[in-house]
Amino acid sequence: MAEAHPVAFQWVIEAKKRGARVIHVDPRFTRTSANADRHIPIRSGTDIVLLGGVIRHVLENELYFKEYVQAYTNASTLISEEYGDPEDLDGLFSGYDPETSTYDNSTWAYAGDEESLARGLPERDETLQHPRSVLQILKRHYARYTPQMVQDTCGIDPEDFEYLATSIAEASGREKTTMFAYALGWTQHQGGAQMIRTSGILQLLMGNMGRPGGGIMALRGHATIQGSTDIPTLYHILPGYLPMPKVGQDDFAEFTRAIGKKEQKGFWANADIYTINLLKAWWGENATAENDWGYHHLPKLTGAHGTYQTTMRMLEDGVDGYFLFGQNPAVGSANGRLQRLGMSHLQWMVVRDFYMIESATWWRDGPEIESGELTPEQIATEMFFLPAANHTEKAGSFTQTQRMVQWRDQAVEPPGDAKSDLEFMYDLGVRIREKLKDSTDPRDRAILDLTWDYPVNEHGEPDAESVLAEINGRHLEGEKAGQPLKAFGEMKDDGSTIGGCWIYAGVYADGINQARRRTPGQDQDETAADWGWAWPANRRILYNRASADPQGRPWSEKKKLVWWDEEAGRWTGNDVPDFPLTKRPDDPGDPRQGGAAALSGTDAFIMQGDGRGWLFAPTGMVDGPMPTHYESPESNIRNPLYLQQSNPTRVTFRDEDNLSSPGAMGPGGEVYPYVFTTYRITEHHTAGGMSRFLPYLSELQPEMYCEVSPELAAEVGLEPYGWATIISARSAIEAKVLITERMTPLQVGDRTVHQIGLPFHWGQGTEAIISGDGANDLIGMNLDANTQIQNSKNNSCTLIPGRRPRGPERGELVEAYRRRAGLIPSEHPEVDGAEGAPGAGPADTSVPHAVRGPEEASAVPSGERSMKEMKNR
Amino acid sequence: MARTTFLDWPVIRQLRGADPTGRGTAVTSAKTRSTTPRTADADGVTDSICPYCAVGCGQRVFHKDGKVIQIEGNPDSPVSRGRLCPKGAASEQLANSYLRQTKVRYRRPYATEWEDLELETAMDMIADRFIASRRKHWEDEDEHGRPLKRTMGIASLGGATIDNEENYLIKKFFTAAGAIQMENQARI
Amino acid sequence: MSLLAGPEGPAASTGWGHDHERKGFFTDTSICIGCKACEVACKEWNRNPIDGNLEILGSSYDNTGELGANTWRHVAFIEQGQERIEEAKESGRKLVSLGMPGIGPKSSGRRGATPAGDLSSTDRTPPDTPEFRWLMSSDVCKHCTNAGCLDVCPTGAIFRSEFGSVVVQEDVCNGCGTCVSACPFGVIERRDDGTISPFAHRGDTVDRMGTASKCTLCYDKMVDGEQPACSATCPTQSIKFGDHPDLTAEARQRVTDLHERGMTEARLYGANPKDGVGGTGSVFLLLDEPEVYGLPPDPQVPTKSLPATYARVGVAAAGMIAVAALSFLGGRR
Amino acid sequence: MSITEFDADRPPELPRTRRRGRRRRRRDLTEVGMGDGSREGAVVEDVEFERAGEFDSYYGRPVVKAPPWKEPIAIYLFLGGVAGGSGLLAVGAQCTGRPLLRRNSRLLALGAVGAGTVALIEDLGRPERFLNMMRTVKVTSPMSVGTWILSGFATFSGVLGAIEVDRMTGERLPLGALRRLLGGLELPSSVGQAVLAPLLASYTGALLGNTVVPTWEAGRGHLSYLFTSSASLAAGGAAMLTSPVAEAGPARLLATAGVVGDVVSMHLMKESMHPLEAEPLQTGQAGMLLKWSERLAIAGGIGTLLGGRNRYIAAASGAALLAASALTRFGVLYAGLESVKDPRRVIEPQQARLAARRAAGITDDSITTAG
Repeated sequence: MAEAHPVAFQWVIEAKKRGARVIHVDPRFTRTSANADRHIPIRSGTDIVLLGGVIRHVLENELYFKEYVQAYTNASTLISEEYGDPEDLDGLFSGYDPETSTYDNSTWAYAGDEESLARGLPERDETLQHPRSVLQILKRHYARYTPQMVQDTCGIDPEDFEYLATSIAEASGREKTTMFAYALGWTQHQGGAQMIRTSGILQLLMGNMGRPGGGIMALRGHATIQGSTDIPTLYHILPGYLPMPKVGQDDFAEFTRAIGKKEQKGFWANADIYTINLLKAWWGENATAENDWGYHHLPKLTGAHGTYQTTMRMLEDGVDGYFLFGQNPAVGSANGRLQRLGMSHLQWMVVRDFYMIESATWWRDGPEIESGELTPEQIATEMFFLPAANHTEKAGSFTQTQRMVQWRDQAVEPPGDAKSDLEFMYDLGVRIREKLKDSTDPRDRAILDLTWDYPVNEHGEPDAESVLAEINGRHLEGEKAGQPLKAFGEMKDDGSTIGGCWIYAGVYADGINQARRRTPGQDQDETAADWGWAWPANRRILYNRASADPQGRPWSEKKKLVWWDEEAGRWTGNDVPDFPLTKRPDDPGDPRQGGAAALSGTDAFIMQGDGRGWLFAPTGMVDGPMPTHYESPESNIRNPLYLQQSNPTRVTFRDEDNLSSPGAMGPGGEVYPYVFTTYRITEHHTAGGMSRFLPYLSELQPEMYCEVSPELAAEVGLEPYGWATIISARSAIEAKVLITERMTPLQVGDRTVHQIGLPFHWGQGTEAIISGDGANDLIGMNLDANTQIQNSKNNSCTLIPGRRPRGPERGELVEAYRRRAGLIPSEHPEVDGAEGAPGAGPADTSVPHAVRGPEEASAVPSGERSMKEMKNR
Repeated sequence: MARTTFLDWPVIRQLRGADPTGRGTAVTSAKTRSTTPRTADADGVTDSICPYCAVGCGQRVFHKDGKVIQIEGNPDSPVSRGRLCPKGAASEQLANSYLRQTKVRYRRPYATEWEDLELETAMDMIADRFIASRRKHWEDEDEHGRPLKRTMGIASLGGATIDNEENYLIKKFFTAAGAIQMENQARI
Repeated sequence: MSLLAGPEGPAASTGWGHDHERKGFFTDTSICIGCKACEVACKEWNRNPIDGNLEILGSSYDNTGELGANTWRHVAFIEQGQERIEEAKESGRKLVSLGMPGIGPKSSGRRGATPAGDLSSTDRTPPDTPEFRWLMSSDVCKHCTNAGCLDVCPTGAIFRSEFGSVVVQEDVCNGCGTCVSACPFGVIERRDDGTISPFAHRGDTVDRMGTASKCTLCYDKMVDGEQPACSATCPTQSIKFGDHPDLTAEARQRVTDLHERGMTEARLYGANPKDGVGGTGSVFLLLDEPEVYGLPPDPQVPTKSLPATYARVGVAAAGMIAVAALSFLGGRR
Repeated sequence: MSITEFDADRPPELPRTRRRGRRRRRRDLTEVGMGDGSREGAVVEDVEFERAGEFDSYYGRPVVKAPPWKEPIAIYLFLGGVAGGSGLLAVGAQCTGRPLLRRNSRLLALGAVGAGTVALIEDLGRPERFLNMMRTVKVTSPMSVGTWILSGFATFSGVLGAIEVDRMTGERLPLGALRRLLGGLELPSSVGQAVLAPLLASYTGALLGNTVVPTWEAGRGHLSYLFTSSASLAAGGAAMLTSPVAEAGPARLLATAGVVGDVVSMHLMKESMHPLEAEPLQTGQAGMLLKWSERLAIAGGIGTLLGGRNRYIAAASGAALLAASALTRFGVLYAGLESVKDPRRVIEPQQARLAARRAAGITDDSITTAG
């Protein structure tokens, strides 16, 4: 946190000064560790065992927050008799289909009749003693996650574990809360979403959700990466976490019912309204009840169409054109080589950036040019580099990591040809619509019927506030016609309102740009509700009903946030209550009605179909209702818990340049004996597009380096601040060597695990002030099945002293190691794929390069909590 | 500023004033005495937000003659309280780095170098290519005859570093065009 | 006329009234996260060029190396093992137990050595000594009460400001370089081609060429009532800016607090007005001996011994006259 | 060197040393803390340390900085000494009626002070601002005090030099009415020169001594003696070289006394120093220069004593003495610049003096305090 979010870390320092205990769990000792009370080094990829160990600790010793768990979680809910646990099935949950490597989650369901389930009323045992109750299942599931298991898996000694577990237990309850902060150290694993789930379970058990100082903080890394998930430039969702329709979902009503049924509890019951308002915002007058509001204009998914699937498609010449909006995949995406080769198969490419990033220059100075494998004369890709306006040169909003939308004013005009992406997209749309205006082709209707009439200024720049107003939504009819919506509750299902993103409704309430509110923090209380605007409804802490006890009283004076005011007959407090405002704590809820009315006065988790926080997730996760530990596919350690070595649902791609080490599952694993993990450092930003072109930042960390322990350095023969070459099954890169005790070899069973740290900010090119080999070239496109996010945090490599070879010999070096590891047969090195190579991961043979695994995830990428779609079967 | 006279000679000021050793008031230059912050003559200050990570620190952007001359933390922000990390503190350079590109660059197929191109022409060319690629890779239905109404010929990546409003327009237009393959850093 | 600043403070003895309280920094390295925002904010405000070769320097995460003509804030990174930490705790404890209350000398001789009559507390091995630590510390010009650079400057380019800070007037300095050799902390340096990276502002002209340069405590911000760029940006407020008396009081309290928590390695640097530079305007809270951070353990402003040195000049000159006279007297024969 | 089997096949790594002037040296872990601050690799061998290899410093980087002074400063120190010594000889010659010695010494003084000033200006970062030296009079600044001494001396030397040139040219300089004025100024100028000459020779001791450069700082108490001695022998040598032996008797005596003073003060200075501070005077380039300086001084001194009345031996001895003086100045300059490179030379003596004060019961003056 101190490394990548230094300014946020001021609050940690502040808390520490007030007596908070800060524990940092990380393979590396970082700047965060330096300011923590304790750093606990962990073997990358074993967080579920560590957190599972804590779960076991609090369950076995009855340290969990019983009243909270009883009232607000599904601990008492009974699970289907058909459910089978990995403890009994050697690492698999019930419902696994080895043919497709996917789960049928029907056996994970709540017990109860269909009608009650649909209304969020499953069978429960309030004594929590029933063997099929979630709490008992949880207990059994984590029974073997003992301190010894933690030591044997994570390499964490029992004293450290004790310190961690005790700290969490002691700093939770009525008077105290514990907070988890994480970033891509959890996300970027095959099974990463489940790591975050584990902390969710723990936080629910300890009563730390919905309360001040609690929760799970996703420390996100880009200015509006939250916003770009809310209003997504992502294939699988529409604005407001509505899913993209899938093939076969041709009935609009069925589509919205799949998101949320009218009779179900909570706010997803209105999914149809949210969808209609979105469609109405997009197709305006052309969206009518008769044509299902233009629903049939929406394209349909047939599986995962994530960025890595797209890369594979490029390699098959299946993609012509590629737009980059401030992103540098040649450096920043996994398997940089395939990224660049994919680009070389394009017909045309548009790069919008401030600087000549590597993704714009790969055709003239990329690694494949250096190696002689490609020459510009062979590359057909037509390149357009369009300079972009920066944050001072355009007005607009970012949504920061705590869902707060903040508006930026424009300071200056962009220089030269530089334009905002708003103007680019608007202008491109205008041109395309103009060119198609006489088209009679039905496929062009969706474009031509679009509302695309934003006011522009004298420079041609569309008014960003008018776009924000559309996102917010407005009344079309009635006496409020033309007025912006105040809240998503004002949305109608009859076409009389529009709203481009239902969770953002209210950001333009009263015609005022609420995101632009700037009442100084020093003039407000600590909630600072008058600075910016947080979705939903300017609420700063989600599920904050849980900050009060079932009777509606704060759990403690110290930790009060929202409470029931009996006199006023409403919820009140220091934050916008996340609950129907006048619903009494003792309201039983009306199960005959759906939506908010069905919620009981203690159903604090208002987006969930049963109103409870989910210790056990019957839906939403494709790889199990509870997190369970698997080894990373390239791990050289056998899974200490199960025969099942790796996450059975993991996604990979078959390509000769996307091979994997077999790890512990084959003899070749020892060819790549070390673990490497990638990360950011304070001085740089992601793929370097916004830092390696700046002298002041370049100077601070000028060269690519690797961090190794003194023990590993001695083992390999590395010289301090000399060079090392790191070789994975994908590529070989060179880096300067930082030998440091900040890297700790971990004893795991009888094996010493060496982990190597690699910052990923550098890329090969000639335009930036500083350049270097890219760590992402070492990483394969191997994805988490829930999120389709690649595993960057736990991969295997070997390490040799000295610089890597230049020219074609770089590839030969990689090949030599692949051959040694048996990934490619020694007789014909150009074999297509890793046939017979153990551990290369499941691959679908029927569709070359196509993703194997489940349909795209319903969970929000990057482990966003809570706004999951409900999929009650 | 008055014209320099003999009495301004620091030696004289040393002899006349309260600073006989010549280490303070006696030796200041006229320029020093008229020191002002270089932001003093800014045309204006604009409230902004740091463009790097998602903490969302407040920034104040000083500008003069249409150029950003200084970016510093906004003390009013309850998120950051005026503080910035090294990246945020370098934001002015982000805007003004000598490597900043301000001209459209175009590379023909198989060419070895960039060439110049008018923005207008470039936009038109991109629009043409968008339409053509959309058509070429259009999928009306799948093998079972179920509607798809999409094109797989166009993809995009990026969005986490730009604005919500920009993401909205991209999502809106690309989805309408059937270009489903749009992604951003949230997947990486 | 005193060669050194009097007890009423440096600003008063250089002709300023008492309009301004002395300003300074308190750099609390115990909460420094090593982010280097101070370095960047400083360079950005002062338009200082980068000075590195764009190579890893080989000092942990520190790639700017030291304070100099272009780097006016510098973050040091020090990696230490358990034994070293215990020694630091020990030497910090001795500072308390030896000497006068509040202000005491540092430990004698080599660290770790047990001096005769060790008065340190009985608990010598604190139970919570971590196995490893990573010290970070943002260094800056000390703005000494008795500033060597200021004293030796022959042109009056360096002056004591109304805020008590020591500032170089770029328009006056002729680059004689004397100040460089008079700074006991190695802070000030002449900006020459050789100190500037070729990767600095390409095409831009660089200010302050050929003149001595160092931290001005952002004099050009302070005249407007603003605080320096580094302290304004410091995320954790490891760098605090304010009135010098308040800061030193706060610093003392912080050391007391840390000692109470068992962090006996905490100590102050520059808070003693009786030290060799009369105390510094920039006070530091360190977690080890100063030399570990590249700071001198006993800096002395040369001016302190200047009267004696001048006496030597006089004696030598007189001697030379005498010898010459004798030579002529002898040469007559 | 780290080597892979592919090293032979790749192009040699181009060093990225585009930064001119000061270069930072990379150090590896084994060097870290060794305290070998030298950038050229000078090694401190004969000093024993209790815990060699764990010496506390910040990656062996210097604590203090050397001034940006290069060779012109050594030349200035040398010429200033020659000028000062010659000024004294000129005054003596005037008083004792040695016209040739007077004339030559006056011209030497003028020439040396002029050339020295040029060297001084040459070494400035902004030479065009040389006159800013006259902005103030700062007693705390030996450079400022020295500037006024230098300008005063130069003025007097200018007057006296002009008089001598005028005389040499048979009063053919187009001086007009100024000639009378000049004549009237000869006595006051001579007196002024007599007063400022030794100060010009000795203030440079304070200039170097009043620094924190370890070797110079440690030599504070002796540098003025060394420099006046060196000036004496240099000026004596210059006179022996330029003036007839008959008139150069006092010069020979002055030179001889200078040699004695030079050798003695150098030794006393070294002895008074912490071994780490003295070391740069004894090793490396500076040590070599100073060794030759001493040899030449002694040789010149012996030559002066034994053969000073022989014109050729006198000239040779004079040249040797001049060279010795120049070498002394270069040696002292280089030793100082060298001494900052190793942080031990700063830290160890400081630790020692702090400990000594504490042992003496002074416990309230440490910069490091517990509160």
